[in-house]
Amino acid sequence: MTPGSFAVILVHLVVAVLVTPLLIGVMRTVRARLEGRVGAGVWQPWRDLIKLLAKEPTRAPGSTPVLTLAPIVLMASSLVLCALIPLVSTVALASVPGDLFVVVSVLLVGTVSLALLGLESGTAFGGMGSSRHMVIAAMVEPTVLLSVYALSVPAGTSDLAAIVQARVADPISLLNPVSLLAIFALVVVVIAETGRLPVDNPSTHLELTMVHEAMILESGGRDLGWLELGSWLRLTALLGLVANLAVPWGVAPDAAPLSLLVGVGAVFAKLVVLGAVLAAAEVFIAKLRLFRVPELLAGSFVLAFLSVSASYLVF
Amino acid sequence: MSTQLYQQLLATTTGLLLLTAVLQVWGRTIIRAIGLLVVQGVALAGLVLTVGVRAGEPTAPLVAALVLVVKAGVLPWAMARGARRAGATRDNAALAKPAVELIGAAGLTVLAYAVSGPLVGEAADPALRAVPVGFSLILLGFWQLLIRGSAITQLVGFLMLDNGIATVSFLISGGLPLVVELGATLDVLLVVLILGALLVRMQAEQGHIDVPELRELHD
Amino acid sequence: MAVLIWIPVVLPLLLGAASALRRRSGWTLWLPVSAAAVLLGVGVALVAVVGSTGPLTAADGLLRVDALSAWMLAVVGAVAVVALWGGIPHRTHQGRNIGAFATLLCLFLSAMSLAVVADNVGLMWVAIELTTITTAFLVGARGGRGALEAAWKYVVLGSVGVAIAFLGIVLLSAASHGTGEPSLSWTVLVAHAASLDPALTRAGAALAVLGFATKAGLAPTHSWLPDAHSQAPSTVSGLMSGVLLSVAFYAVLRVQAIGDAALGPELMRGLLTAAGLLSLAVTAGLVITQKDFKRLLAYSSIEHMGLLALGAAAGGPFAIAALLLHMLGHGLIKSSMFVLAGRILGFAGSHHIADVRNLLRRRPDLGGPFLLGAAGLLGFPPFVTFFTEVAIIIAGFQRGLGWQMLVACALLLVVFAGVVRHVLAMTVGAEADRDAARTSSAPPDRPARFRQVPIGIALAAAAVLGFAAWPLSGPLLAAVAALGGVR
Amino acid sequence: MSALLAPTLMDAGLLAQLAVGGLAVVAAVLAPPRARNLAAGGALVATGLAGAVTGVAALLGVEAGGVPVPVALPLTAPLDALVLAPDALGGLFMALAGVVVALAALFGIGYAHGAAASRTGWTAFAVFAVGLQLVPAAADAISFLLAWELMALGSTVLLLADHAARGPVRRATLWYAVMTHLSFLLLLAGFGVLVAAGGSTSFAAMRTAGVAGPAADLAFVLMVTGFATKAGLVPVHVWLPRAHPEAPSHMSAAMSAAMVKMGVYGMLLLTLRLLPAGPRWWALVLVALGAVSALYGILQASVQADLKRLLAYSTTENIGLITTAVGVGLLLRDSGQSAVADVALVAALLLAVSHAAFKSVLFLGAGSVLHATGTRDLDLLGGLAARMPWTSGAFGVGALGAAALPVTSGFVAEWVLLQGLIHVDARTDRLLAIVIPVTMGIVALTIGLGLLTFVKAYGIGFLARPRTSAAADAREAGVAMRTAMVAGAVLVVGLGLVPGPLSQALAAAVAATGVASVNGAGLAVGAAAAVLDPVALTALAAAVLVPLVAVNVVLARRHPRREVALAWGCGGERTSPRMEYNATSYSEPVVRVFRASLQARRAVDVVHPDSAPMIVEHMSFTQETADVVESRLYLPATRALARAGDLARRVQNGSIHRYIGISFAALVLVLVVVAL
Repeated sequence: MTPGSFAVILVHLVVAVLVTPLLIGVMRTVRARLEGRVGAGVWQPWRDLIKLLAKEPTRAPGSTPVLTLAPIVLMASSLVLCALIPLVSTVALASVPGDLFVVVSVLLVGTVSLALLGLESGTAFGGMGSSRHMVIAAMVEPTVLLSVYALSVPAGTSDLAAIVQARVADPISLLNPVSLLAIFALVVVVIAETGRLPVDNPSTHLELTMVHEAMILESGGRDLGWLELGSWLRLTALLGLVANLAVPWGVAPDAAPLSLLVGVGAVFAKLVVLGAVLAAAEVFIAKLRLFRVPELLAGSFVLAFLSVSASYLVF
Repeated sequence: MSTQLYQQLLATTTGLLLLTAVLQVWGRTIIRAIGLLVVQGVALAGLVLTVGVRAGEPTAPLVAALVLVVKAGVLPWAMARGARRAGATRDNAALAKPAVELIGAAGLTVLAYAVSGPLVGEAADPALRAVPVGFSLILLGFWQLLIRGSAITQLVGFLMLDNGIATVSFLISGGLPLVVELGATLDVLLVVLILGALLVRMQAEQGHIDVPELRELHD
Repeated sequence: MAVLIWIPVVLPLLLGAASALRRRSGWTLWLPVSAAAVLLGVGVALVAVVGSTGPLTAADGLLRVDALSAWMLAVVGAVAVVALWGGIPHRTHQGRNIGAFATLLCLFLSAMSLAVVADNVGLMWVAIELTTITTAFLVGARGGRGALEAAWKYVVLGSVGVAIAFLGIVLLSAASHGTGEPSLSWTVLVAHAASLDPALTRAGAALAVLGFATKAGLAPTHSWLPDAHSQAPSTVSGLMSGVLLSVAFYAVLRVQAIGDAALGPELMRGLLTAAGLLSLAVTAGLVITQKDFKRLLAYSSIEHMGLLALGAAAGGPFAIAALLLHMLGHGLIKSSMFVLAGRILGFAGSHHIADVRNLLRRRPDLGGPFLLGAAGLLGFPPFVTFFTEVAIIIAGFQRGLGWQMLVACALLLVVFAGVVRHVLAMTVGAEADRDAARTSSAPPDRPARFRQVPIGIALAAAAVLGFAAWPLSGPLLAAVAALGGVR
Repeated sequence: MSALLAPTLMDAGLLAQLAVGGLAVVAAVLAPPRARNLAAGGALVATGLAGAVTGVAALLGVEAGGVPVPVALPLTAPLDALVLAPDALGGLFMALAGVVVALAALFGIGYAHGAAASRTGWTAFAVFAVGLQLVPAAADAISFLLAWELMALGSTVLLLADHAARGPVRRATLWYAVMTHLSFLLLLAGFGVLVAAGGSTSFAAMRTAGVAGPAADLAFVLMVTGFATKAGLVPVHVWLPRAHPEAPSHMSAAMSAAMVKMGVYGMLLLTLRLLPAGPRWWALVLVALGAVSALYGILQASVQADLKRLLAYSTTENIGLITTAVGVGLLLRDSGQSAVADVALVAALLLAVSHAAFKSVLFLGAGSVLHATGTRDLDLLGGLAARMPWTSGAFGVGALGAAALPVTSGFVAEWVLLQGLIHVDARTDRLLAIVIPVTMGIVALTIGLGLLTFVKAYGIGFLARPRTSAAADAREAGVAMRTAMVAGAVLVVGLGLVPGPLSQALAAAVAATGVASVNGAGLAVGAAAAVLDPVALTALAAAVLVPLVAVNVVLARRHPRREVALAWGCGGERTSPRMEYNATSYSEPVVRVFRASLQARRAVDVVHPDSAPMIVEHMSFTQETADVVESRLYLPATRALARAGDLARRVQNGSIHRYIGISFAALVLVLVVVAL
């Protein structure tokens, strides 16, 4: 437990919170431009957030504490996620390493709080969103664990920071089939977990296709603000993870201010590029029917499984 | 008693036993079955006397007389009386065709000879060599029980089986201790009495004494 | 001391005579009960005496009590007390010919005692045939076609079976000619086993086992049993199932001892295993779709006899001790179950399982013990049957009857499923109570507490027996030793 | 022998359980009806605690002298006396059973009513509890079977308790009794094989006999099937989803949390103690059995609408995970990777302990709900969180545990399991390279579906608006019930926060090395070089939460929450609670995705008025999911059995000639056999 790791965590949190709305703004803008719209500008998410946080939320008579707690828990879980994932630096807390399984479970805490909130809304929409959300989460789970498992085999540990470090040390492994298969599977996971196309359309309010939006339909004001920020933070964390796994350079190996600065710059660049690519890709894909999503996820599972087996059998 | 006479007497009595047993299977009238039983009783008594005298048993005439009284006298008489009261003259409830019955009887006799062979071995004693007759009687008695439907003829089958056991017993070991012999005879008498009592009730309940009708208790 | 041997044979005869004379008195039916109680007392006393001084003989060695006979006497007494006491009908239901009924019961007890204490195989055969004769009237006692049919089948099949046993005994006797001192005494036969004629012994022992197995209700010669047990009055069913079968099985054990000593265990083991497994199979097949609860109990007796046969086939002190204890446990439970079945019959007016519903709610005084007794029959602890079943199966494996025991376990499961299904159907359920109106309007004919006593005692005893190491272990081992000890 | 019989503190503990259990029976029988719950329940709480203390002592390595069981049967050589003497592994399971019994009995004081509160009910519970706690104490085959059957008897009677109230109870009892007996007979046969091969009934002697070869294989197959039946693994799980819902809830808790664990204990006893050197395929059998059960169990659980049935299937899932862990452990021991194998075995034990904790809470919570609303059907519940805060809180914690979310015991257990899996070195072993990833995938999918299942159970049952008046009128449970639930919930969180010491003790129980306690609370897996410190994780979360909550509070001061009647339903028009998503609709996507293995049957019934066929007057939708194993495996078997029964009846067709014929045939056969 060193001051360095505290500093790293603080940097992670600050960077994540500051960068995330911007990242969303960039993605929306890219998309708008490609679709021939002007768009609201990259700062619009920030403006939305501040507006929402300053507004009063509502509650129905007989509602339960989940209504109040769920947004906070989602937010907290996303923040812990950002703290644990090696976004900027691979220095981790000795007693809370960015362990793969811990990270996944923290992610799931957020998923569950969203799903419960959806149910708490007491409407058909909320339940529907919650149900779909959980099914997708359940089906994503094997892919998540297996793909990171595949990446962890060469490193011999489930500590994400250690994995990233090992990949920096052995760049050749980046291009081997194990790594490629796993990263591709992971991308599908990120898309599914964060509700992007083709699994979910983040900007739709069409009742039959909503997943994420259906759950937060009843929320407003401050609650909605936290929910939006929390969800965006998840995107940042996961995209950051994929980016740092795929392109591990630039991640600070220690807590020195300079390398941290480099790390911040690197992760910002990677996030923006990746976000832009994602947004651009989304323009060209249509949302899948809900019941074809399992096919997509099964495909990604197969990729992950192959990568694990390959990591044993081929190398 | 000379050996030749002994052998002759043994042959006669056991031959008579076997003959009556086969004839039992052949015919179907009740009165004839009872008649054959009487003959069988007499033959059995003769056998007992022959074997006993040959062995020098002092009680042999007594046992023979007992056998004669019970097997050729009391039991057939009781059965004939029962049959008269039940008005039964013929076994109408037989289960197989006569030919099948007779072929079965032949087969069983052969079987009796086959299975009792190892028991008596290559004995020189003519009594032991006659043991298969006893086994035939037992198997044919059982056969009778199996193919006859009237209560009386079933009873006849049972008695024939009993005669067979007695035959085996006398031929193979010259009889059991007297107390056991008496007890066994008493038991057979009692069994026949009970079956007679049940027979009377059967007649009263259903108007005839055909056993195949007794099929109410089943699963 | 030898007088102790005569008491169980003669005293029931005297009491029988007394009940024939006092045929209508209210206490006539208590005479058999007291005869049974005396049997129990004498049996226990003999267990103690034989344990300390060795076997007793009387009547020139015709009668002999060793540890096994003493144990069997105690079992007969204990089970008979339960069956007879529990079976005493309510004063208002007593029929006209209770004198004859009581006399026959006394004779029956006497015959069983004689069978157990006889040292002579022939005498024992006579005694066992006598039990057939006495029970024949008892089975038919209720009158009606069913009882007649059952009695006829019982007598014909029973006597034929026992006649086969007699043939076996004749051959055994012939086998002993070679020893120089032809005899039918158990002790002599076992002592001279080595010099018996092997071929005759082989045939004699096999036929005797087959014959006595008929009486013991072992498949495939069990056919009379379900009919007789379901048609007889419950007391008689209880007695027959609880002790008569066991006494017949006792004869099988004695014959087995001779056969094993003379020929080695293979023949007897093969026969008994086949009989045991067939009995279990027959029970398994016929309990599944059983419709009559007294027949259900009857088949359960066949199952238990099958278990005994498997135990005897396994042999060895552990298995034999277990099967002797099992006789006691099964007898106690089964006789109470038959008594209860009789009461249920009186209450529901039908033999059919389908006509008896919800006993636990409608008649907890019947349903509760019935359920408990069923648990005992199925071998749940703390009932002694649990220990004995486990012991028999484990002993079977230990002595090389592996696959036979596996088959037995499979069949036991089917039996279990069938019995549980029917017992549950009778005792519990949430169906609307069809007869609720009738039962609530009629005054509940709750029997006096007193009538529950024998059943309570029997079930409690069966539950405690398994843990009674102190008084029981010694006599059981002694009884095993009386059969020839460790084989 | 004298050393064996020397009385020790341990024996005092064992005897105390018997004595207090007996006292509970006496209390149940003698206490007046009004005081019966308190007297008998209190005594049973004491029994459970005595078991817990004794078990912990045994777990910590206190030697048992051995309490002999007196039996009437003379046990001559080579059989051994019946002795109760738990070892460390047994101690763990005894402690587990004791704690669960204590919780269930405490809950029962407030909950038991009707038949469950009768003399029979409490007596049966006492018999069950004593049997349950003594199964792991048995040191020989016969006392094991004795305790096993006492447990079976007690639970069967308790299961019957509500027979008068509900129809399905009888069928459930039948299933339960038969499957339980199947398990018993399989064990009996298995022990028979072991005794025959090893020459003794005592466990110690069986181990030293070193049985191997076909006898060991046969014993393994028999006993694993027997234990699997008790543990509720697929395909012998069928009693579980019937029995758990119908039993009184405190009983369901004890059955699910403790009794099925005895199956797990049995498997461990068999594979670690009695036959420690089994071939590789044994381990593979366990892995396969476990993986299939886990997946099938959770799949079924996720589509159930009956709360207790859902929990029952989830038990199958959890036991499946435990069995998988055991199997992986054995597989790795066989492959020489003993360090990782130890991790998997410790994971199995942690999963068992954790499941005991959260499943008791869940079943007790379900009991509380049932008590308050009279229904177990999630489709009729809702809004209970506002009405039953204690129950809701405890159930919520239990659900978190079942979903394996931090920081609960469930999370810790699954973390250790996954650590064990990913650190397998499969490079040299092609079998492992296939088995381990597949296992990982199945475990992961199980975890995912578990999450869905418990979100559904909690969200549909406790959140939003009540769907029926029964749920709307629900009242919080009484003190005893609340205490029991909260105590269970505290255990779930406590074990999740401080898993270190427990894990260390568990490791000692299976002679595992490499799992250690760090920082007082945390858990270090040496073989995997991984550390889990839930306290630190909680601290991190708290550190994040503090500013977050502060901001939130400040904002809330400035803009307080507004209550609006129209908030439900997009803030728009007033919607009926019947329009909420319910449990059936919640799991609809799962039903669709896994339709092949769930075989759901649906019927949509639309009624039109006679005059206007285009107008819908009334519409109904029903959906039934079938237990495929039951319909494909058990129904044909029972039908075949019934046919066999019909066939067998021909043997006994009433004709005396047939009977004579059979006897005659037997005679002829015997004669032929004798003569030849």
